[in-house]
Amino acid sequence: MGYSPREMMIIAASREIRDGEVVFVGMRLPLAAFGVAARTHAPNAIGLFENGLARFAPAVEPFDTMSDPPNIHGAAWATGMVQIMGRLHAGQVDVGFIGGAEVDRHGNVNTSYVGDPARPRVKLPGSGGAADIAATCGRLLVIMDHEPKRLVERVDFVTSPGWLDGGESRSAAGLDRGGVAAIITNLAILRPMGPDHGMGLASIHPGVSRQQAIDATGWPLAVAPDAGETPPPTEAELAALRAIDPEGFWR
Amino acid sequence: MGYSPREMMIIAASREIRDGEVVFVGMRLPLAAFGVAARTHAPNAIGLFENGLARFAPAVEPFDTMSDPPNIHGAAWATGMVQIMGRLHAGQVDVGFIGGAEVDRHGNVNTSYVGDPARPRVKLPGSGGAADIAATCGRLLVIMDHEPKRLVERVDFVTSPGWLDGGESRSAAGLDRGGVAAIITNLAILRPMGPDHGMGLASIHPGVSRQQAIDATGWPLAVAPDAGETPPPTEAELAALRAIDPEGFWR
Amino acid sequence: MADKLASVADAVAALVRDGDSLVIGACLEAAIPFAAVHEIIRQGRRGLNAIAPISDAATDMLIGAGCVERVTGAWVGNVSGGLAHNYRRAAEQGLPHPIAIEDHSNFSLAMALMAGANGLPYVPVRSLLGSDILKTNRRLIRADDPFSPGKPVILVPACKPDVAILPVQRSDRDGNCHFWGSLVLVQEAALAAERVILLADEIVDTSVIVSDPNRILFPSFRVSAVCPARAGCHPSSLTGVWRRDTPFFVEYHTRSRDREGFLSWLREWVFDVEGHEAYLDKLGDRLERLRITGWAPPEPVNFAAV
Amino acid sequence: MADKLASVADAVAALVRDGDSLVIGACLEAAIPFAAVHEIIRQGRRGLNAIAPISDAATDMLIGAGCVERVTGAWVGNVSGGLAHNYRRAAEQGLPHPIAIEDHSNFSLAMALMAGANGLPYVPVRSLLGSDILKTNRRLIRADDPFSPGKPVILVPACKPDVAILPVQRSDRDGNCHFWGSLVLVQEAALAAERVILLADEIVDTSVIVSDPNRILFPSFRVSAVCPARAGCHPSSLTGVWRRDTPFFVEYHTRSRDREGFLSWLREWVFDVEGHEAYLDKLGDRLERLRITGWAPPEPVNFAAV
Repeated sequence: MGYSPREMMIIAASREIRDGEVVFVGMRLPLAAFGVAARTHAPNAIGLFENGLARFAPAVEPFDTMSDPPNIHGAAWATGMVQIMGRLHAGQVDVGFIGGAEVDRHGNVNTSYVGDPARPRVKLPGSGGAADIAATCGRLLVIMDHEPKRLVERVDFVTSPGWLDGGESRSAAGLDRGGVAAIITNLAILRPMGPDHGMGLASIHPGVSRQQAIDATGWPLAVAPDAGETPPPTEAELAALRAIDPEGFWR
Repeated sequence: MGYSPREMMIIAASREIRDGEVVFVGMRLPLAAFGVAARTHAPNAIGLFENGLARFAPAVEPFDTMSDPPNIHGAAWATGMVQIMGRLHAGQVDVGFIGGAEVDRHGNVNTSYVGDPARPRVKLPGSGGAADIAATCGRLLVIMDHEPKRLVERVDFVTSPGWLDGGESRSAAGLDRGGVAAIITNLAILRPMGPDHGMGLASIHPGVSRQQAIDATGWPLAVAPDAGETPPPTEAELAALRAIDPEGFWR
Repeated sequence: MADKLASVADAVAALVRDGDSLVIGACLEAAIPFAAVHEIIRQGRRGLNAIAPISDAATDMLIGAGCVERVTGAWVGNVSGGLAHNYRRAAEQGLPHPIAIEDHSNFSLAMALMAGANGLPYVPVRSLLGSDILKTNRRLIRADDPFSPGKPVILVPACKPDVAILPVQRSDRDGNCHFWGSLVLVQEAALAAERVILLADEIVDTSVIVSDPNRILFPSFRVSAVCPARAGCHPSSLTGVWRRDTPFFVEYHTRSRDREGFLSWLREWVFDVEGHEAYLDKLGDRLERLRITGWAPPEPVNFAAV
Repeated sequence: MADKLASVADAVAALVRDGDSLVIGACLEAAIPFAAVHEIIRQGRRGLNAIAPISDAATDMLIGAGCVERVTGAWVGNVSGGLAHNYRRAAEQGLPHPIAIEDHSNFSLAMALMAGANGLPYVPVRSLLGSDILKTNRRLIRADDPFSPGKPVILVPACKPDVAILPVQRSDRDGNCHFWGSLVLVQEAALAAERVILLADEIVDTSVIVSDPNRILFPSFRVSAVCPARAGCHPSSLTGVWRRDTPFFVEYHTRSRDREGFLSWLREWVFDVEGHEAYLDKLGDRLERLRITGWAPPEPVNFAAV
């Protein structure tokens, strides 16, 4: 069965979720990844949304925002932002997804300002829940298209802290858990390597060359000794994705 | 129509509630006072209970504790303790009632320890919400039987701060609003007098002599220049009280 | 019980003042009081501090219309479109005039409103450690946790808005109301704000409200005005009543890409529309097609006294 | 979905350990998990820290039975009787052994659990200023408010109980549950505690619970065990299901006035009773007379998706 790079990306992301985990999801790619996981290897995972919802699985009816009625109907919890973001801050969320405009070598993510914040070249929407997810969830997953202008040496503005300046700088900043576990792109999976926690190539999606991934990355991309090919989507994974994406949005 | 000293006490307390006010009530005497007020001059007052309830008026069915089903049925709000105590702490409660084992010359109330807290002669139940009500409501009303062992020169333990040591000591402690507006007993009404805020005789219930009140008070009781007789219960007030006390518990 | 009924126009005229800090909906993408947003623009309020957990295009409209001096927010954008064009123009080019931005995360803004609701002067959090938000929001203080020497905390000061404007599914005339669905910061905003304006999709008898006191998020003594406003949240959704009008948002996003387009959109949908009833007339059939027609009531519970 | 069903005895055996800090009900006079209290006494737990917003006679029983080393509470007494005799004996005479008392007010205890629930290290409050509670509870810190120089605040450290035992009206087998009525600190306790044991008056299908996700106070991933326990809160009330058995409380109060009387009560109602089913049998007709027979369902709301 054929599949698109986006589908590979979603399925790779879904494999980062373990069964029974509490997952901070969002809309779009992370929600699709959660949906695939819930329908395959992680039927007991639960997804949290920043607007106050928890769900066992994505809604079956189509919806455009996380606050649309289909996402509320049949939810496993409908409550406030304090209660949901509080799960993160209390250390009760295993894994969280964020996207962004830029991510850097140490997994820091910018969704605030390109250029000088006092007079930005581009004013981005801001953190939303991303800074909180990055600071306090157990494992952070960054999901983003793989382009040199997005994967940059150093972000202009750290909205959401990854490994900060690398080494022990994250714990030195007072963050005693979490950190970026993976950057999942349409080309590859990057993971922190060695004591510096610099993000290096851990796995390359089928049909992508190492050089392609290196060229599309804004920092000198180290390659893990055991870096191999990302296993292609299984039939079960693809079927799960297409069940929640009947209109082929991600194809 | 005849009435008991307790009925006079409840009705005197009910007159402290103004129409439209947010009232922190409790069980027993304060609840009865709120009920009389709601049925007479203060139909738009609302009563808050520390367990998370607000009511327009007391329940009609009999109940023993504020958490019994009759107090919940038809409530104007059923929520948590944070939300209710938060109204107090945010300065959104106009008037609150507390009782206690002891009250002193400056309206401080003890519901914690008689004797040394390390080895108390009597261990009382503790603050409940009383310390919070005393610290943060707009006007504090203390309601208590008038006996020398209850109205004492200085309480052993300030659970709930009144005017503390008098003068400016309350605001010096960091409490920027509130304070005891009245101690309402079965004999009289005491109010803070002069810059010292010492509680003095403001009004004597019908049939009680000044000397009786002075003898029943554990500190030298000043008498306000305009101290007069508490107006006796009106027929409407007594009818309101008896409507919510059909079994004559307070007679 | 008091009768607080007022038109949206009268409530905005009486209760929203130049320079106010304002929560325009507290429910992210849903239950945004667009009817009041339009009225604020028509009445020409200036110098507002828009407190925005997310209020989707509403914040962008107010910025573009020149009503906003400051944004206190975790996320400002057009959910269905992407970056918010008026917000970008104001931040990047000072058009129509510069704005101040007080950056927050969801959690810090939630804690700020929670603190405001409960009279806490501030709340210490561990989120935001390591984030550059600390550099742009100078009201956040980094301090030591006195209970864990050596561990830093960020102190988030309480937020007490002057006004919160909140759509609810149903309210009585005094502001006893029900809100359900995802609750986001509706309760905190209503308990923290100095004045609360409700946009009630339906006015009901008090008995409907007190039949389920757990569905009440805040008491009526917090409410200043109740505006009967069917679909006052259009084009945003309202759980159980209205679906989201995504094409409307997309059209706004497309037309607001340049300033001229935004101004023409504003003329068409705000200035040339007399009020909320005229807005609904202009929507015509489009509105009814957004009505939720399904019926999924909860399994009942019992509140019987005896 | 996981199946967390367990008997009260098994759940207490597995999840409540000597030395644990324990929330025994978080709903003041209602919804106190007496079935679990009896089991803790039967199983002889020792050294507990009883965290008590108010748990009526439950705290007093645990103290009298020698299970408690510390009380963290705002109010400990017998609601229908007055002062709690075992609490007095322990505090005044060290019987059956001395206990430590950590004094709180409702608000400070509520904030401590709220902080524990949300990962806040502490909460600054203005309540307790001027109170001698600051002298007996040495864990509270007086500090300056950095946002209002010269104004003092009291810092209340977070409370994160080891275990919360909470009765609910209905739960599925995984701990998805509904609780309604006055909510007190049920949500905060469930979100703050390391382990949560539910006493479910009724076990229902998951579909019943998710039909009203706003009636869910905490998610099932916070729940360790679900104990089917009809009237597990007797003699306390449970909104919509059980009325309070006031004479039972009064009898407890009367018999516990002296230590011998308490021990005889304990033999009769705890040690000589094999478990919760036997307790219900012993209650006999008395229980059914406490059942709420009225039916007062809320006006429904709509959660339809489309």
